[in-house]
Amino acid sequence: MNQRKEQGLLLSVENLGERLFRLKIHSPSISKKALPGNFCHLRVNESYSPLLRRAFSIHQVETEKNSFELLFKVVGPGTQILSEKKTGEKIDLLGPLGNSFSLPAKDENAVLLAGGMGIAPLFYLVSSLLEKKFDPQKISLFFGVRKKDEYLLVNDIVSTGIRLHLATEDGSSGYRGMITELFFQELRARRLKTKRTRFYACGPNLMLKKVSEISRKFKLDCQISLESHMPCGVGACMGCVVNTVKGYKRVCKDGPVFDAREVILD
Amino acid sequence: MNQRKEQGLLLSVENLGERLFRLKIHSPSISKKALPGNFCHLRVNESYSPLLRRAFSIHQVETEKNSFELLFKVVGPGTQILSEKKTGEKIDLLGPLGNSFSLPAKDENAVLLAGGMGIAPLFYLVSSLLEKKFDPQKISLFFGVRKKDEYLLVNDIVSTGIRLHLATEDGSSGYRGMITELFFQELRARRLKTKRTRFYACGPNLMLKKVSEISRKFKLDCQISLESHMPCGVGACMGCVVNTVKGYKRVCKDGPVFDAREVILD
Amino acid sequence: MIPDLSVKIGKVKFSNPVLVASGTFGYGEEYGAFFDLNELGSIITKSITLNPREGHLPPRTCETPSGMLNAIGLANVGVKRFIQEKLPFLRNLKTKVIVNVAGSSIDEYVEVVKKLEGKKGIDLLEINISCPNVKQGGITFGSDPKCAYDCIKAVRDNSTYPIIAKLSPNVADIVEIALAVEEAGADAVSLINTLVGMAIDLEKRKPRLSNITGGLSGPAIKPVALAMVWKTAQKVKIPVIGLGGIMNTQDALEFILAGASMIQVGTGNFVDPECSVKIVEGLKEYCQEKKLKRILDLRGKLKIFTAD
Amino acid sequence: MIPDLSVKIGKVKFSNPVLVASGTFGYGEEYGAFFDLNELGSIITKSITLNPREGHLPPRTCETPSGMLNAIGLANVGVKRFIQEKLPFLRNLKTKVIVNVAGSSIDEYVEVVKKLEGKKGIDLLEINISCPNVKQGGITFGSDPKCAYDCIKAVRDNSTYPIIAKLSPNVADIVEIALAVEEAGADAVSLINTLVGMAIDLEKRKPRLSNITGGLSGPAIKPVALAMVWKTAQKVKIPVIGLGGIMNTQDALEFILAGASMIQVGTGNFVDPECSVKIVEGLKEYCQEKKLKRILDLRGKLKIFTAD
Ligand SMILES: Cc1cc2nc3c(=O)[nH]c(=O)nc-3n(C[C@H](O)[C@H](O)[C@H](O)COP(=O)(O)OP(=O)(O)OC[C@H]3O[C@@H](n4cnc5c(N)ncnc54)[C@H](O)[C@@H]3O)c2cc1C
Ligand SMILES: Cc1cc2nc3c(=O)[nH]c(=O)nc-3n(C[C@H](O)[C@H](O)[C@H](O)COP(=O)(O)OP(=O)(O)OC[C@H]3O[C@@H](n4cnc5c(N)ncnc54)[C@H](O)[C@@H]3O)c2cc1C
Ligand SMILES: Cc1cc2nc3c(=O)[nH]c(=O)nc-3n(C[C@H](O)[C@H](O)[C@H](O)COP(=O)(O)O)c2cc1C
Ligand SMILES: Cc1cc2nc3c(=O)[nH]c(=O)nc-3n(C[C@H](O)[C@H](O)[C@H](O)COP(=O)(O)O)c2cc1C
Ligand code: FES
Ligand code: FES
Repeated sequence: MNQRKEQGLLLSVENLGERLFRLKIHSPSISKKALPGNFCHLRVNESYSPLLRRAFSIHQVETEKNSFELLFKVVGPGTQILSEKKTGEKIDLLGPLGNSFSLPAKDENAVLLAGGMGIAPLFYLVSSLLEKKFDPQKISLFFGVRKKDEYLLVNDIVSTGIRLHLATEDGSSGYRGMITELFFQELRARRLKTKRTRFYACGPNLMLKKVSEISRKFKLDCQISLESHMPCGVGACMGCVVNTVKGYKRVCKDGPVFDAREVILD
Repeated sequence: MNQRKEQGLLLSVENLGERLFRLKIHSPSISKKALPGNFCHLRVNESYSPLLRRAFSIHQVETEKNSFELLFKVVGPGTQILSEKKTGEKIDLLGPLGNSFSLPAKDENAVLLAGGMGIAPLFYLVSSLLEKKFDPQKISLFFGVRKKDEYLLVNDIVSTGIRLHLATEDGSSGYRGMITELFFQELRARRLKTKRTRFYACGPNLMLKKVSEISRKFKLDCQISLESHMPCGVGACMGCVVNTVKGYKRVCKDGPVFDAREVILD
Repeated sequence: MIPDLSVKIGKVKFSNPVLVASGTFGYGEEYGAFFDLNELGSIITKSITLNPREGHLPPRTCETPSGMLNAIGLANVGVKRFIQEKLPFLRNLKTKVIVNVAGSSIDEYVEVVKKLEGKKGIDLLEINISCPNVKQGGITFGSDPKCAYDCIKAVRDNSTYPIIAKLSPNVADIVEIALAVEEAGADAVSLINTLVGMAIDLEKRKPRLSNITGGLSGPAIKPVALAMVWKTAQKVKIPVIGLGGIMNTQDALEFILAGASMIQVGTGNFVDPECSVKIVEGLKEYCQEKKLKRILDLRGKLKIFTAD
Repeated sequence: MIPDLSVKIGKVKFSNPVLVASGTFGYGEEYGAFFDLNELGSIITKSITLNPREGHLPPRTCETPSGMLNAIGLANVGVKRFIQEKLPFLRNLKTKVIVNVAGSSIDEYVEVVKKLEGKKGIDLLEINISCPNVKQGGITFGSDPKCAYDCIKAVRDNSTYPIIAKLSPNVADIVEIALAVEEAGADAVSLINTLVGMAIDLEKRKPRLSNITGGLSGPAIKPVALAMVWKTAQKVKIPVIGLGGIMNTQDALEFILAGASMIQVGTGNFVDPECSVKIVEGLKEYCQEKKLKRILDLRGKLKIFTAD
C-alpha cells in the first residue's frame, strides 16, 4: 500500500447525538484505497495543542464521490476541536493506514460485535460485504451501548436487513447487560454457528479482552480491531504496541486488526 | 483602581482592512472604569498555545452600552485567533489596567502623534476630550502609516473636526516620510505651539524613540504609550520593564503612559 | 463535611497547600485586586537579595510552546527596603508569608537571613539555591550537593525560621541535592525552579532575551517537574513542595499524588490571576467528591504496581 | 544559484544537514511511502543493542503540553537481525546511513560496534550514551564525563566509522560531557536526547507510562535544546548536531544560528511525515532568499553584542 498524505476537504459535519459526530471528507486517495479496518491519522489543527495526530477508523466510503466518513465521540481536546470544524475546512490526513479485516467467503457467516464507537469500522465492514452481494441474513451484528440514547445508526443498520442484537448496560433497550454477555449466552445456547463463521469485534478494551477470552475458549476465528496511543501511526516508533502470543506487535502497522486468540490484553 | 477579571461578551468583529480588526466587547466593569491610555489583558483561547495573555489598548468606550472596543493588527498567533472570533463568544478579560494619559486643561492645546496601530489609544483620547467639550480646533493629530491603504478611521477622525496631518512612508498620501519628520518640521518652523500644549504619542518603538529625543530637545510636555511583552500585566513579574532616567519601570503598572523625556528607548 | 486542607512545615501550619511561586506574585500587593489573599496557603515573595537589584536589560521574557522564558535577573528592592516597604503590607495579611532569599555567596545569604531574623510578619524562608539567571551565583549552589549543603547549613545556623530549600532542575540527580539539604537542616524542599532555555529571533538573528538564556516555566516543564517531585518524595523525609507548570486543580492533584505535600503556582498566575484560589477551591471540592477527610491522604498515593 | 547545503562529519559528506532522529524513523522503511528518502541528509536508525529487545510494557507514550513522553525501552531487533533484515534496505538508498548504538555496559557498546564494523551500507555511528529509559545503562554514561569518555574511547578504538556521541540533557553541565567525548575521539556530538519526565492519570491514580518515567520530546523542550546547543557549540571544535523540538524550517535555522552544523527531526516526523524533507526544501529557499552561498555560512551567526 502506498501510504500518502493528503489535504482532505470537509464536506459535512453532523452531530448525531450527545458528543457524537460524523464527518464526511473529500479525499480521493483515501476513498480509493480504504478497506474495512483501515484507519486514517489526522491532525486536528496546526497548533501544538494537541501536538500529535489522532487516529480514526474509516467508517464509510463513497468511492464515486471520492469521499469517506469518520464517526467519533468527543472524549478530549482533539476530538473537541474536530467536532467544531466547519464544512469547507481542510484536514491534514494520512491514510489509509494499517491492515484490514479479512473478509468471509460467500458461503460463510459473519458475526460482528460492536461496543459503542466500535460500530465505526464494523459498519464499513457490513456495507462492504453487502456491496459484494453478501447475503444480509448471513450477517449478525451484536451492538452494545451503555444506555439507549447512545445507539447510533440503528435505522441505517436495520435497513440493511442484517440480523441485529441490541444490548444496553442499563437495560433501557434490548438485552440488559454487556454485549459480550449476550454474545456468550447465544454461543453457549448454540444459537450461533461457530463453524464456517467469521467473527469481528471492535469496542472498548475491556470488551475486547472478554471477546479474546471467549474466542480462545470457543476457538472462534475472530478478528478484533484495537486502539492504542499512536505517535507515528506508520510503524516507525514502536509506541503503540500490544502484547500478543508472538511478542509485541504494532497496532498501527501490524494491526489494528488482530486475531482475537493471539492478543493478550489486560 | 480595583482591577478585576471579567468574561466579556463579543458584540462584533469587524475587518477594517488588511489584517486590521475591531472588536466590540460587552464588559460593564471595563467600560465603566476605562480611561484613555488604559489597556486590557486578554486570553485569546483556553489552550496553551498561546499560553500568555495579550495586551490591547482601550480604543473606544460606550459607557451607556457597557461596551468598549479594541483595534488590532494580526501579527502572530494570538491576534490571528482573536481575529477569528465570532459574535457571541466570551472573552476572558483583565482590565482596565495601567495608568492613563493626563489630560490637558481646557485652555491648553493637545498634539497627538499616532504611528500605525498607535491610533488605537489616541482615538479614545480624542473622543474623551471632545466628550469633555474640549475645542476640536485645539487638537492636532499627526497620523503616519507606511502606505495609504493602512490608514484607519480617517473618516471618523475628520468628522470630529480636529486638525489632521497625514503622512505615508511611501508618499502615497499626505506628507512623504515618517510622521516624526513631519512633526519635527512643523515644530522647527514654529507652526506648532509648544507652550501650554500637551503632546501625546503612540506607535512603534522606533517612532517613540524619535519622539522621546524630540521631546527632550524641545522640552515638550509629552506622554508616550509604550508596548512591551507582558507576562502578568499587573506589575508582579518585572518582565515588562523599560529603562528610564529613574531606573527600570514596569510598562504594565507604572505605564504604559510615560513622560517621553524620561524613558530611554533603544 | 469540610475537608482538612491544612499542612505543616516545621511548626508552621498552613490552612491549605496552595502557595504562589517566587517571582510570579511580586510582594503580594498586585494580586490583592483579584481575590482575597488570605485564601492562599501562603504567599512567597520575589527573591530578596542583600542589595537592591535592577535586574537584566529588557527584553526579559518571551513565550515558547506551552511555556515562557524569563531572565528577570532577580530584580528586587533589596532586603532593607523589603522590610521597610513591602513587609508591612504582608504583615497585615492573615495568610502565611514566606520570604524567598537569594544571594551570590554564602555570606550574602547569611546576611540577608540575619536581617530578616525576628521580623514580624515572616513565617518561613525559602532559600533559592537555584536561580539560573544569576551568573556566579545560585546555579553553583544548586547543582553541587556539597555547596547546597553548605549554603543551607549556614542559613540554618543563622535563622530560627523554618527553611525551605528551592532546588534547581538543571542537575543530573536532584535527589542527591535534596538529601544534602535535608541533612543540612532544611524543613522542606521546593522543586522545581526553571530549566535553562533559550529562544532565538530568526528575523533579527538575535537571542530573544537580552541575557541570551533564561528560565523555562509553564505547562511545558510539568512532566519534568512531576518526575523530579516523584523521585525526591520517595527519598526525603521532609515535605516536598511541588511546582512547575501547575495551571489548575488537576495539575495540583497530580503533584500531590506524586508525593508533594504542598504545591506552588507560578506562571499560572499570569494566565489566570485567580488560578491559585481556584485550586484551593478545587482541592476542597475534590476531597468532598472523593470523600477524602484530608488532602494529605492523597499524598504519594500513586498506584505503581497494579495491573490496571 | 543553487545554495550549497552540504556538511561534512569526519570524512563523510552529507548532501544536506537534515537528519531524522533515532527512534522516530524506525529503520527507514516506513517513511519511504511518504517521500524519497534520498532527499534526506541521512537516516539515523533506532538504537541497536547487542540482543533484540522487546521494550517496555505498554502504555509507552503519552502526550503532554506541546510535547510527548516515551518509554519505548529501546525495543529493537538486535544487531544481528539489524544487519540481516534492515541493513539491506538501507544499503540501497543513496542517502547516508547512521546506525545508532546503545548498550548497558561499555562491553556491550564495543560488541555491537565490532559487529557493525565494515558492513556495507553504514556510513557513521551515533552512540547513544543518553537514553533515559534504560535503567542500569545509558543514563550513567551520559551524565558523568569520565564514563562518557570511557565509552566513546572504547567505541573509537574498535571502529573505523566516524562517531557521533549523542548526549543527554539530564545533566548539570552538558558542555563538560561534550568536551569529554571530543577528547575521546568523537567526530561530532548530537544533542539533545529527551528530558526525563512523567505524567499521571488522575482518574486512575496511576502513571500514564508503564515505566513510570519516560523521555520528553517535542516543541516543549526546544528552548532547553537551543540553550545546550548554543553553549556546546561555543566550546567544542567538532560539529554539533542539534535536535529537540524541531518542527519546521524556522526551528532548524534557529539551531544553525545557535551553532549547529546539522539538525535532526524527531517528534516532528510524527506530526508531519514530510517534516524533514520540507526542511531540506525550506533551507534551500532560505539560502536563496537571503543570498547565502552555503547554509553553513549561517552557523553560529547569532548576534550577541549588538544594540538592536
Ligand atoms: C486505529 C484507531 C481507530 C480509532 N477509531 C476511532 C473511531 O472510529 N471513532 C472514535 O471516536 N475514536 C476512534 N479512536 C480513538 C480516538 O483516536 C481517540 O478517541 C482520540 O485520539 C482521542 O483524542 P482526544 O484528543 O479527544 O482525547 P485525549 O485528550 O487524547 O484523550 C482522551 C482520552 O482518550 C484516550 N486516548 C487518546 N488517544 C487515544 C487513542 N489513539 N486510542 C485510544 N484512546 C486514546 C486518552 O487516554 C484519554 O483517556 C481510534 C483509535 C485508534 C488507535
Ligand atoms: C499596553 C499594550 C497595548 C497594546 N495595544 C495594542 C493595540 O491597541 N492594538 C494592537 O494591534 N496591538 C497592541 N499591542 C500589541 C499586542 O499586544 C501584540 O500585537 C500582540 O500581543 C501580539 O500577539 P500575537 O500572538 O499575535 O503575536 P506574537 O506571536 O506574540 O508576536 C508577534 C510579534 O509581536 C511581538 N509582540 C508579542 N507580544 C507583544 C506585546 N505585548 N507588545 C508588543 N509586541 C509584542 C512579538 O515580538 C512578535 O514580533 C499592545 C501591547 C501593549 C503592551
Ligand atoms: C517571571 C518569573 C520570575 C521568577 N523569579 C523567581 C525568583 O525570583 N526566585 C525564585 O526562586 N524563582 C523564580 N521564578 C521561578 C518560579 O518561582 C517557579 O519555580 C518556576 O516558574 C516554575 O513554576 P511554574 O511553571 O509554575 O511557573 C520565576 C519565574 C518566573 C516565570
Ligand atoms: C518515540 C521515541 C523513541 C526514541 N528512541 C530513541 C532511541 O532509540 N535512541 C535514541 O538515541 N534516541 C531516541 N529518541 C530520542 C530522539 O532521537 C530525540 O533525541 C528526542 O526525541 C528529541 O528530539 P525531538 O524533540 O525532535 O523529538 C526517541 C524519541 C522518541 C520520541
Ligand atoms: S504508532 Fe508508531 S509504531 Fe505504531
Ligand atoms: S507584565 Fe509583569 S510586571 Fe509588567
